[in-house]
Amino acid sequence: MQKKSHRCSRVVLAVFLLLLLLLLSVGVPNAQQEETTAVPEDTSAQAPAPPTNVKAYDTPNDNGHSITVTWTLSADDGAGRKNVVSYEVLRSASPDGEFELRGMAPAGENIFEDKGAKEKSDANYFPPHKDFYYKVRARSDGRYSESTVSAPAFAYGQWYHKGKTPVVVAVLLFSTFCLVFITVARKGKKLYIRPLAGIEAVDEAIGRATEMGKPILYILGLGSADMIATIASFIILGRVAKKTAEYQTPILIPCNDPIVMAVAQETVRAAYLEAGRPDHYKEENIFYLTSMQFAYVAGVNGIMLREKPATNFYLGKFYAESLLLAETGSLAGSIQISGTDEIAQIPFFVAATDYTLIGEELYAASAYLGREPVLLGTLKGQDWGKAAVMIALLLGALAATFHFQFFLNLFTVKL
Amino acid sequence: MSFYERMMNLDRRWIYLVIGLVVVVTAIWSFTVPLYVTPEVRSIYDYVESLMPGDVLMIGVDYDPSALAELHPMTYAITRQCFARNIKLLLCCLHQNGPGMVEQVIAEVAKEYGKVNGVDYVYMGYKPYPGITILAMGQNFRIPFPEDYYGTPLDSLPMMRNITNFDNVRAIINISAGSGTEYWINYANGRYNAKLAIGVTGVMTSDYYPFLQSKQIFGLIGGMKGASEYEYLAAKGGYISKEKDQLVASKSMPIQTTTHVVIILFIVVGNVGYFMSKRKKQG
Amino acid sequence: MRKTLPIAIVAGVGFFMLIQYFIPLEEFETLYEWALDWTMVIGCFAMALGLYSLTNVMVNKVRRKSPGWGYSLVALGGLVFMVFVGLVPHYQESLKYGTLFMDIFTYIYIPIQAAMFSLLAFYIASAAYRAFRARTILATILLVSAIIIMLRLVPLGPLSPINQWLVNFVLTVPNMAAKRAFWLGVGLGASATALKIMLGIERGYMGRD
Amino acid sequence: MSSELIGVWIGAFLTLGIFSFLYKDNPFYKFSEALFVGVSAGYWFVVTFWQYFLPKLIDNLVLAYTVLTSQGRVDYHWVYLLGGGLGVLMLLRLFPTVGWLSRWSLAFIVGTTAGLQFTRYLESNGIKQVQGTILPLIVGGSLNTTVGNIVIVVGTFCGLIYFFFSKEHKGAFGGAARVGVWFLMITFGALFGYTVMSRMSLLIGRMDYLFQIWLGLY
Repeated sequence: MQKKSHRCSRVVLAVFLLLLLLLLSVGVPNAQQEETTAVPEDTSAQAPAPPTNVKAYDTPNDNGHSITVTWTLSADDGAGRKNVVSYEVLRSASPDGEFELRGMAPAGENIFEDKGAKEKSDANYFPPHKDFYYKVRARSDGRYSESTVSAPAFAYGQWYHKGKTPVVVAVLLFSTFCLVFITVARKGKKLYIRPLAGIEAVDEAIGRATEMGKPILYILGLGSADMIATIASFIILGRVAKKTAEYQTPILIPCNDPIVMAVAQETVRAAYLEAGRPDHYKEENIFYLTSMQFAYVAGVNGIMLREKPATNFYLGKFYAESLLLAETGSLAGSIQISGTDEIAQIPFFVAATDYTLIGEELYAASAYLGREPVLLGTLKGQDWGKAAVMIALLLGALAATFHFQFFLNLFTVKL
Repeated sequence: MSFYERMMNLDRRWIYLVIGLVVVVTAIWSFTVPLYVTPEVRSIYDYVESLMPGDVLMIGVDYDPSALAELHPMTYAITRQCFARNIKLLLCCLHQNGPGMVEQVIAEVAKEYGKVNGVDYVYMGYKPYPGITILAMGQNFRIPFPEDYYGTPLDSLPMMRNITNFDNVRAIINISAGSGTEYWINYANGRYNAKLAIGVTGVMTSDYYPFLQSKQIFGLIGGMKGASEYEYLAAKGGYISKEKDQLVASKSMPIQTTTHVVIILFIVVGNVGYFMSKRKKQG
Repeated sequence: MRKTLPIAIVAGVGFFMLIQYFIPLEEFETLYEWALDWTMVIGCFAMALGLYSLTNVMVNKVRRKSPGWGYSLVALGGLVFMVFVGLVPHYQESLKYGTLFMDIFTYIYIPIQAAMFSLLAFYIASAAYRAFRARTILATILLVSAIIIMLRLVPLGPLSPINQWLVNFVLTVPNMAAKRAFWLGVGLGASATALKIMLGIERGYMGRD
Repeated sequence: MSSELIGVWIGAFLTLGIFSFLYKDNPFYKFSEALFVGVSAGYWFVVTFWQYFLPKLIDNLVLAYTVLTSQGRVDYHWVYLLGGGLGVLMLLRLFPTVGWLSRWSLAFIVGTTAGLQFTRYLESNGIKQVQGTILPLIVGGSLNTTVGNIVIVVGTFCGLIYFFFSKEHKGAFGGAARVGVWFLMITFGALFGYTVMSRMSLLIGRMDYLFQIWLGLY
């Protein structure tokens, strides 16, 4: 077995070198560009032709405090005398009243969004449902030429953001996948899930702590309760705490955020209750340390070296501190199980801990540990989501190769 | 325990000690490492070398003191190279907290080379909204910057006499710590076809390689390493010198190199130990 | 009240937050802003709770004279002193440059933080030494890729351009692909978790009694 | 001795305290650690008070009160009482009999997170990434880009297969999953190697602090 893996690694090295040579033969790109030097333009002192066809309309997909203005470029913008430098957009409440300057657009642009504040107290308040008239003037070295006044337009808010339709579709599609498989699972159909090494190690790790008579350290990461990774970690904590309650192994949870501390207390208390051992729950084991990244790490490192926990869990949101924690834990001789959705920290967890839940595996872990059919149903839903993404990728690649732009537009979210 | 097994289970404190010693020793007994200069840095240096005295180069300096360590060395090396070769400089700053800092650099280097404001260089100062500003500069520098940083109208500066827009500068080098770079690429190069190169922070570097491949930029200086490559070239060209303490980025590069070598050696040693101890067991 | 109301609140607030994303109307925007402000207000009160928890642990250690209680005293001292010099001066004055509060931050907090952060330089070396062994194909790939990237800082003579090209290739191609797959997976996993929370399928974190 | 010099000496002392941890846990480190935890918790509490508690709650309520007394009308700022109420519920955790009331506030926060992040993740981690991966497989005139694009699409595809939970990694499916893991490993290795430089910079910075600023050696 060992010999085989030995040979395998050599094969990989060889393939690597071959690939290297192959890619080299493709050639290193060489950046070179023709220089273009043009004669400075001759801008005459005459005023440019005015912009025409000025239109104003309510800005779509907004809260109702803005109007969009469009126009046809002046004949001297980029052509003719080429002397337009910018456009200025003016607004008035009546067609022959006083116009005030609302903003500028550079030459070549033919659209401007006149946006104001929504608070009445704000100096730049933009009243909705009120008619406004617009005109646009082209500017060239202090000379102006004005367009005619536009038809009136008023601003109003919308009930639906049309640019976000792809997200609606994604929400509906994904929710349907999950709900369908939850129903299927509830009906008692057995769903297969493949084994995950990190999950299988959880039981073993808790058992080891019990044997050694040492506590378990559970780190919920640096995130607050406003991050899904932290919430996923709460759910896993519930499962882990239930087991520690059964084994009567103490669980230490130093927290980086007071709200996280409160939720962790609720979670662990519930788990102990479920395991039938509410009397073993110790609230003082779940405490707040500090919210500052490295101070928190310093404190946790101290706990690791002095309490010598048998097992450390690092599940949730982690940043640069990942390696500081994992190295100290391995120095203390603990078994370590880690997981995060921060890709930049995964390499350090992979290098310094025994098991790592990579990205989506962190979110799947609660279902794995719970083994309840409903949860396995959502896992199946996630897989269908991935399948949908993969189909979209393939179709998209083909569409892009053959220049079907419309397919790309399906995935464009306009915010 | 065999030698190899002991090597594999080396107390990690030895590693800490070696790393610490390597950093200190390299810092004290400083030497220069023959650096491989990447083509994307060399192309910028070579381009500046190819300019004739009197040509105008534009530098957009878009960073604030927080990115100083990585980007300042680039700005210094390029301005020194230009002034030494009598190339004229046109500068602007599109980063909110940067304008004062840029002024210091340009004033300091100009003094070194006896260059005169308005004749050999012009610093136009700061304007917000990089996108709009760059678009407007493509029309005429005087639209966003009617006056220079010191309040003198651009029209009354001798250097600006024949300079209207990007067409009159040979190339633009944007040294940036923010998203302004995208605007330079999309507008200055994309719309006005200006010849553009960029210098960015280490973390931004990999995001901008694709623009190099698509030839939208002709050069790229990435982070501390790119800066030290440029300094290396500039020092070789005689524009900056170690004696005057002008190689700032390069100073920490030998430490980076030695520590990287040491870590790679550690990995190699660990693997040798691993394979040897396994062979022993099997044999 | 104890069990169902919290789950109902999660579902209700969650659903509102979900739909307001698609509704640009001013009223929804305002409700959204209030909700965010309230979570911050709750966080402020929770902060007091956190401080109570921390001092409780420390005071207990000192009172019981458990091992290392002297250090708990140091931590308590730092905490009390900081809160005192931070809150006693006039409105927000203490956050300005040059106050005793900021001096302590600059001369005590910042150096320790920087030192803590720089420990990573040592740890990254030791982690590389222990973890990068060519035990399996996967470990070998990891190791080779890391070495290629690290070699960019090492003069290799004629091999340097090849290495540089490889570095660019790894960063722009396989790195991009893996990150995309990773992020897509995380996106689906996180959404599924959010959905489970909103539907009340997962509710163990909300207490049970 | 100026106050700045004292500051540098204290800083250097504490820096060495943290570094001594590399040898082993010792009183010097324990002191620095305890001070660090205490000072940082105090700092954060003060910042929370001035920058969140005051502007987000007290200022709004004061405004509501002023409008009420000066203009005699009830304005919308009073809704902040509700937020404040949810906050006060948190404090009830200190009393075991009514502590469960704090679950309402916790539920509010968790619900907000779930609803907000659901759409956010589907948009930025789902749709945006699909959009970014839609690349032409053949790019005329550039073999480099063609090869690169094909590898990216294949790599993303295989990476997604690796994350399948409900299908056994066997046969061709297993093979693709394996390729996916290879891509992940290349990336993890690259990220590791790439980070070394910035971590070394941090150490160089600290060494400069000790030898240059504190001891003035060079």
